[in-house]
Amino acid sequence: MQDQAPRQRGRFSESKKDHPMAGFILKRLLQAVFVVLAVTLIVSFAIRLSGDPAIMLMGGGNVTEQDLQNIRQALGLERPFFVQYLDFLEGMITGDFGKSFMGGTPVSMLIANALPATLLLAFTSLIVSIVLSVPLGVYAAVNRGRWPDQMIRILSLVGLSFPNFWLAIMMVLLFSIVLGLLPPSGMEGPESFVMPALTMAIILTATNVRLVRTSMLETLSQQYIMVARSKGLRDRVVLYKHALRNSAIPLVTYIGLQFGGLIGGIVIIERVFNWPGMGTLAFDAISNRDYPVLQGTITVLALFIVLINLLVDIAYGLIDPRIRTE
Amino acid sequence: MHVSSAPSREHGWMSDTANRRSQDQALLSVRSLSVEFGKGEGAFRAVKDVSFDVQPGKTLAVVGESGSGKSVTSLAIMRLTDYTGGRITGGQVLFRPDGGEARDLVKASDAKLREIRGNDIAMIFQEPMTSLNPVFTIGNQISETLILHQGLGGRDARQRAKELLQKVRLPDADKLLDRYPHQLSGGMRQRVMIAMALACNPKLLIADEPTTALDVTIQAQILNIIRDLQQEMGTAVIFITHDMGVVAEMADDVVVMWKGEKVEQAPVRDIFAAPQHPYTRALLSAVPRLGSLKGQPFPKRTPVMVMDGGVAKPVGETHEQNTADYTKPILQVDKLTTRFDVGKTFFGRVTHRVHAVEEVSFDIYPGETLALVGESGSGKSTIGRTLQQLVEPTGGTVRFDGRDMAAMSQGERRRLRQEIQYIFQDPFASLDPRHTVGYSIAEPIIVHGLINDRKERDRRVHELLEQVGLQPQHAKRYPHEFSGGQRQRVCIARALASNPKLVIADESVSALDVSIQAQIVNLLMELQERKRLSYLFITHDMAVVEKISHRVAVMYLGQIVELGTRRAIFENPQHSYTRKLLSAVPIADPQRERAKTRIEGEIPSPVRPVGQEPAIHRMREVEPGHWVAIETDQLRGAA
Amino acid sequence: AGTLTTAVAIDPGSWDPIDTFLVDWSSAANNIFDGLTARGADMKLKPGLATSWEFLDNNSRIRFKLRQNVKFHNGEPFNAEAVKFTFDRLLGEEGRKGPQQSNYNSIDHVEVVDDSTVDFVMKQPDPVLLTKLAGYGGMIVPPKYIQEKGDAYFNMNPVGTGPFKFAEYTPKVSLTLEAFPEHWGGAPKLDKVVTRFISEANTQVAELQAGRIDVATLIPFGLAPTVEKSPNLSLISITGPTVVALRLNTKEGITKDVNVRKALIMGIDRDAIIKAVLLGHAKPIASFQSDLSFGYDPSMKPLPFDLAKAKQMLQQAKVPAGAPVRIDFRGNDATFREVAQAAAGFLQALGLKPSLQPHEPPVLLNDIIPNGKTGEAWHNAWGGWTFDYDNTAYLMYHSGEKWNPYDNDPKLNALLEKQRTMYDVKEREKVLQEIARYVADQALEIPLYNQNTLYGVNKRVKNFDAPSDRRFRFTETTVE
Amino acid sequence: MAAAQAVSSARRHFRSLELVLGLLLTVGMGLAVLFSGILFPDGGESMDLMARLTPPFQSLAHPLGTDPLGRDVLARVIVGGQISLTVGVLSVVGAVIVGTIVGLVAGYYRGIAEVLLMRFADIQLALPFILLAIMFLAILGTGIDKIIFFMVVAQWVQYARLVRGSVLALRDREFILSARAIGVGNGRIIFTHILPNVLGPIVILMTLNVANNILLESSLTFLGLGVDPLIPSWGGMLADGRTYLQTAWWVSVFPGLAIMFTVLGLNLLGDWLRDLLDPTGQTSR
Ligand SMILES: Nc1ncnc2c1ncn2[C@@H]1O[C@H](COP(=O)(O)OP(=O)(O)OP(=O)(O)O)[C@@H](O)[C@H]1O
Ligand SMILES: Nc1ncnc2c1ncn2[C@@H]1O[C@H](COP(=O)(O)OP(=O)(O)OP(=O)(O)O)[C@@H](O)[C@H]1O
Ligand SMILES: [Mg+2]
Ligand SMILES: [Mg+2]
Repeated sequence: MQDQAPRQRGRFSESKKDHPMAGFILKRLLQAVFVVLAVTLIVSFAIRLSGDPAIMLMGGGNVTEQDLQNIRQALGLERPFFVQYLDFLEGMITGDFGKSFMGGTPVSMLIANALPATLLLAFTSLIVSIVLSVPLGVYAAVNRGRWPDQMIRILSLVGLSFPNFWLAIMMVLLFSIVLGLLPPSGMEGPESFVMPALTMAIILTATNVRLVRTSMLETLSQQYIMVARSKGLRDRVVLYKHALRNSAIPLVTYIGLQFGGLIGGIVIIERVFNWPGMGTLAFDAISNRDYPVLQGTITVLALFIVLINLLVDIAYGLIDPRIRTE
Repeated sequence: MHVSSAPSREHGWMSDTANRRSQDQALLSVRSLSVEFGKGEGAFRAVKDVSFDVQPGKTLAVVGESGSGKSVTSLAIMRLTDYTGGRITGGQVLFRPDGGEARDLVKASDAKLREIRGNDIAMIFQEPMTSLNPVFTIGNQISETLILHQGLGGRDARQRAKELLQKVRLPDADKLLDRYPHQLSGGMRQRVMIAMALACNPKLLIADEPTTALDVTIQAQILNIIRDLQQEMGTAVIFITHDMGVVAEMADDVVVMWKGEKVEQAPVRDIFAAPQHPYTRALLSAVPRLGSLKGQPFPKRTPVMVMDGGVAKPVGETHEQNTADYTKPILQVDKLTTRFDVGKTFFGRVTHRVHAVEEVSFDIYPGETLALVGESGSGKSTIGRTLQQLVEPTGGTVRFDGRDMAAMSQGERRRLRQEIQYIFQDPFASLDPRHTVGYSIAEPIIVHGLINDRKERDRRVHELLEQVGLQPQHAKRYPHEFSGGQRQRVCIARALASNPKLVIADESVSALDVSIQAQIVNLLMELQERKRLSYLFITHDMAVVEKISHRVAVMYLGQIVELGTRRAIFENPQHSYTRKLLSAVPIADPQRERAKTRIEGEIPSPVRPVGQEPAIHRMREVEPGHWVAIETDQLRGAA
Repeated sequence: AGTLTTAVAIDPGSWDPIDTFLVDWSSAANNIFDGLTARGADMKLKPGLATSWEFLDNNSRIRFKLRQNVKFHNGEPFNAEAVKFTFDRLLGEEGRKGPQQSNYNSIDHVEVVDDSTVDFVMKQPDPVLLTKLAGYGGMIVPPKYIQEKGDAYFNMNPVGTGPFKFAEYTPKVSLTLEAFPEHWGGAPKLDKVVTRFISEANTQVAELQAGRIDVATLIPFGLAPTVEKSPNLSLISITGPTVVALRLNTKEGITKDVNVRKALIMGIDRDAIIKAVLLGHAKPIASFQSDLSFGYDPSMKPLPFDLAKAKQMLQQAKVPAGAPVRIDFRGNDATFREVAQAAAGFLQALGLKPSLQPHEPPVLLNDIIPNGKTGEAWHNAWGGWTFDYDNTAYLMYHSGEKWNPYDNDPKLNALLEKQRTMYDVKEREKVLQEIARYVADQALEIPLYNQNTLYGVNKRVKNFDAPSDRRFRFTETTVE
Repeated sequence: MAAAQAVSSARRHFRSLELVLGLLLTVGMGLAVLFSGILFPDGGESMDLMARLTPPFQSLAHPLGTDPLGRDVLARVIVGGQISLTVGVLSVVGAVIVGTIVGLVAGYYRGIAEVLLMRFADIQLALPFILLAIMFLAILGTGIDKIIFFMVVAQWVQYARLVRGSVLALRDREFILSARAIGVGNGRIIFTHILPNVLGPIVILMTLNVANNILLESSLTFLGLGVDPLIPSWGGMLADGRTYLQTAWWVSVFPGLAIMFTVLGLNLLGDWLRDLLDPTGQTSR
């Protein structure tokens, strides 16, 4: 055993030299595991501080202490916190998050239903936001200081001034009730994506436009942009090939960071649009003190946030060869 | 003042008719070009009424001090000023690519301009490090032009790009195509830039200070390449520079610019032989000429011509710099070694080290200037930084005033930072942009508790400003409100604020215009005499070294390869590397035969896997105080 | 023929009758299951799966005659075994995990007499058992199906004897039921009933306006005019089971003094609140029950609004000006948020310093109320689903109960305990009325109003017999 | 010449639409909120159930109409600014102070502080903010102080990350190195050289977050976790007014506009302030 260890390490560093990315990804994966564990621990602990599901389950009616005791026992809540937590971890490894306190549906099934809905919504809105913010941001940067720039900047601030639920309700009023074009809620056809995705996208776009603009301004002042122009390239090529790719790094970083916030915002958007996603699931789970569902959803969400950030790091490499090859 | 109307302007130049004829044949005629930035009250004319012609296949050098409008003129030719917020407010840029009808680029449509840019007129910029887009491969960036202008397919473009890389003498062209800019050294990048610019066989190449940021040896290589290619393809070149040595080597004709105006134009020999405009004279007087102090035992201050309201006035005096006191060294460096850990494994084990400085030994005496020369990456700055305690040494001892630095207490080490001062290369970068220069100068006084009274301190700051030739009221300004030369003076004032004994000047004059450079060098020498300062003068510019130093140490790859008095090094260089450095320096004299020695190759990397220590050179003393490393194969192979 | 779509706020998660306490469960599942008894939209008790019942052995045994030829949706026959199985399950291990068991603890066990007769043997008298058998945990489930498929499967795929059978369930989205033509009460007129889960009121109303749901159940009063104004919708407002009061802290603060409590009642113009904030969709109450409730005393009148008198009483009680009155309430109840602000406005007029503390419901229910951490007053909305004052009064006023963190009144305790053992309906009613009067006399709470049940209904829905307790039964309903 | 430059640049700034608009909005809003006690001595609390939902622009008594309890919308919007701005500003100031100190230490000294910060940031990033808020407030109870405290807890990491990033970039800049070469100690370097240089991005993030936090208070009310509804706040009014959007738009639109103007004003001022903090005028706007 003892004389094996160094050899193994040697082999490892050998392979590391061949794939510098591998070590990096491994390190990030370890960090990811740590983060997800910490998140689940915090959430599991905090939710237990905030109320007893037994009373929630009894609906606050005609209950005796004995009834509560029975329920706690049936749910395994009388055990010490760490035993419950370890139990949860053990299940998690096999993908079994337990059963909902509310009705005993397996949490994994609830998540399997909700996750695609949320991811679909999150990615649609991200993509819509990118499609909106990149040309606007570039346009503002190119016209820096002139009125299109000022308009775009002021409009983006207006976009930041309304809470998402309010924006959502206004959209419903306009598109569903006044115009009768779109379904007010639910996830059915593609048309039901329009409003939720647009609402989130507007809010994301408001910040992204400014980001694109600033990083474009930075890039546009670089020498290589002048070089590209001196080659006779079209403006479009200069802006969208040479400049944008360089500006993409802060944008991609920010989008990675945004993802966590996006999930937070999704709780409210899902509620207004009655979107059967993870936000709804988690919110209801908190209201009901449905520990398994909350732990399950938060774990999966955290996993996704961490994963997205990992992807962002890898995307760096794709965008910027300086990171890839060093 | 309108020099162009003065009759003396015609001296040595063409008659009126000849002038017109040349205009008809000229590839490019710039006529009364003016460029403005900003609007209304804030408007600023960067180029005023500038006219000149470029003949096919010839090289026109544009010289002038920093900010005189050289770059703006060159950008305006291609109408690239449109993208920097500039406006062409008057004049014409007549371009005649195939001897036919001239086309005025000032009025050309965007589409027409795009056709010309990169195809008929190409440009090389000053900064090779930032001229290539970091996220695209070299191949992609060269092919782009070919695909755009010559309609080549992807594969043909790549083939052609490869040939171009070979043309600029880049080895392994095939592999290079798939590399990214950051994987190339500065010299290689600049050669890629040249390849890119020449891709479509342009009629006119505009090179805006293409070698200023490079080492002398690399500069020599690049200049050779441009010259050869120009001959081969018959390209006309506008060569922008402020280095008169380069002008002497490259140009057929010279345009001198000053404050946005053209003040003189003449064939290169005439400019050097009989400069007409006072500014040209001032410029030439400031150019350090290698070998000018031949046979003299001490460095010497000489007067510098300074422009004062349109006339050149000599400033300063001729004075021998016999200040060194060789009884007891102030600084003794013995086998100093500094390494940096780079590459680490997943578990944090170091795999590679940069051997920046390896067993370097030298002394500095009071009142003496020791110059440390060598190419980029040879470890010069690292020595300076180690002495200033900005970097931890890996081994060796440093004694200051007889005390071992390693044995010093925390407090003594802090005091040492008062006695040793460091002036950085880039004066702009080394001043905090958010504080007034007065604050920056006062800071060492404050932190070392030298003067506690506020008024007293302000007085001292004013005094320091005056010492370096600035005015007391400048204390309230911010760094960006100064010119480069002024900023460097501020940095010097700050270094002097704490009454140091030793000043480490790291490339402190390299970024400056020659005339400013000459003034700063004089200032440093003056201060040395007055305060008995010792200097460790770090630079790669051999001509300046000759002017300022008492002794010289030549560094190569982390080690000193030759150490001796100024005379010994310049008049009797022993080491092949020293000789190579000296021969690469462009000589500001068009009469002189151009150096025939071709310098190829790059300095090997100081990065080594752990365990593979570099061999330490043994030194031998060729004459008293003149030490030379015994050359190994490794070194000879590279040189 | 046709499909009717309703919306409720919450997905109960399981369709097993013993797992739930939610009204929203009942809104959907009342169509799937039958109880032994049933309650119509008029809230009157009537036969369900039992055709008749009689009390035996000094009320300690209840004998039910069961309906013949009734089948579960899966074809399994309904019989005495099924009843016994249902209650064994409810009262046994499986029932212990859910909230329903405690409602039926008065039953000792169920005995099968013959295939169509069962006896409930009682542990103790339970005057409201028959009402309880009409819903929730008492609904009859198929024994074979559950034994074969297991409880977990049953949660997601419920089978009962009701007029509609389970078709599809997507958690958090919807439940679809199909007509069960063999229902003993006759085939339903609709083909399908879809229940969607929409927790945000604005969204329910928007869906209603868009014609995508037919019946909306979550209508905060602020949105009622929106529904009323829509040409294709009608607003149904009927007396409901929910009563709302501000319960008072009798242990600490200014409300310790009964006169102060009375002054607070008189100082709040409840009629004005009903008229302006609730737009008339409520009735004033004198005790904490609706007029549908057993034990309601029509002769009891609420204390009148009298600002001057209230001020005077406060002065007499030496309540300093600006004395704090904190009201804890459920933060997510949009209607009450306004009511509370209005009430606070009146308290302010009395010279007091009211403050409102919103809570997340679990916190309020789990911690603030049971642990006596409330301010001077707290929000209590109570939907007595049995329509029996006992269900409210015992939990509210008996000492040691979770909902009664402060008061301990031996007289009240005695009265509450006494009525629980009485089977004589008239006598019991009298005791309940006495309790109500006593509570009013002690001013243990500020009775605010009996809130109407509001439905927003699309006009294409016909024969919709709106139940005040939201337990829908769509047998007769049709859509155009 | 420097003075002339400064004057001309100041004039340029003043001429800019943004500054004028920013000043107008922020100062106007600030003054109104500051003097709301004098303007509306009743604090917007007087209720008149009979005059509920009076439409705007119809009477002088209620120029912006009344809410469902017959309270004056104008008074409540002005008074409501106190809470909204307090929440927005205090939470941001708290987070900035904590985050900046941690970020400076982590970025400058590296080591364990940095590792801890980065992991902490990772964890907080992976916790959906709203869900955390719900849990946090469920445990601590609601209230303005708790909401502010929570926002500080939830947001300091943003500043810490930002500051750390800037410090890492600045650390090896030559002017920091040259300050060190002069003998300037660490504390002085951090506070006189690094801090002023990271202020620009902090100001921008701050102004964005003030807006964000005003809106967050609104979202919490929407979720039933807001503060005492008796104390008017823009967020609370906006959330409570949502049921009246079809019948009485003014109840939520005016507080919405108040938020919008404040956000606009603050951000425009923030942009301008960042330029002001940067004497070089280099940073791209
Ligand atoms: N984009 C711009 N906006 C405003 N002023 C500018 C701009 N570009 C250049 N200038 C000004 O125009 C003048 C001429 O600048 P230019 O770059 O041509 O000088 P140069 O002769 O090339 O100097 P150097 O040797 O330092 O490169 C300078 O005063 C400079 O400040
Ligand atoms: N902090 C550091 N970490 C790693 N490597 C370093 C570090 N500082 C310097 N080096 C490396 O050490 C070597 C010597 O650098 P140094 O800056 O001393 O060279 P130099 O002679 O001053 O060059 P130049 O003329 O370009 O300033 C170079 O290869 C450089 O990349
Ligand atoms: Mg230039
Ligand atoms: Mg250096």
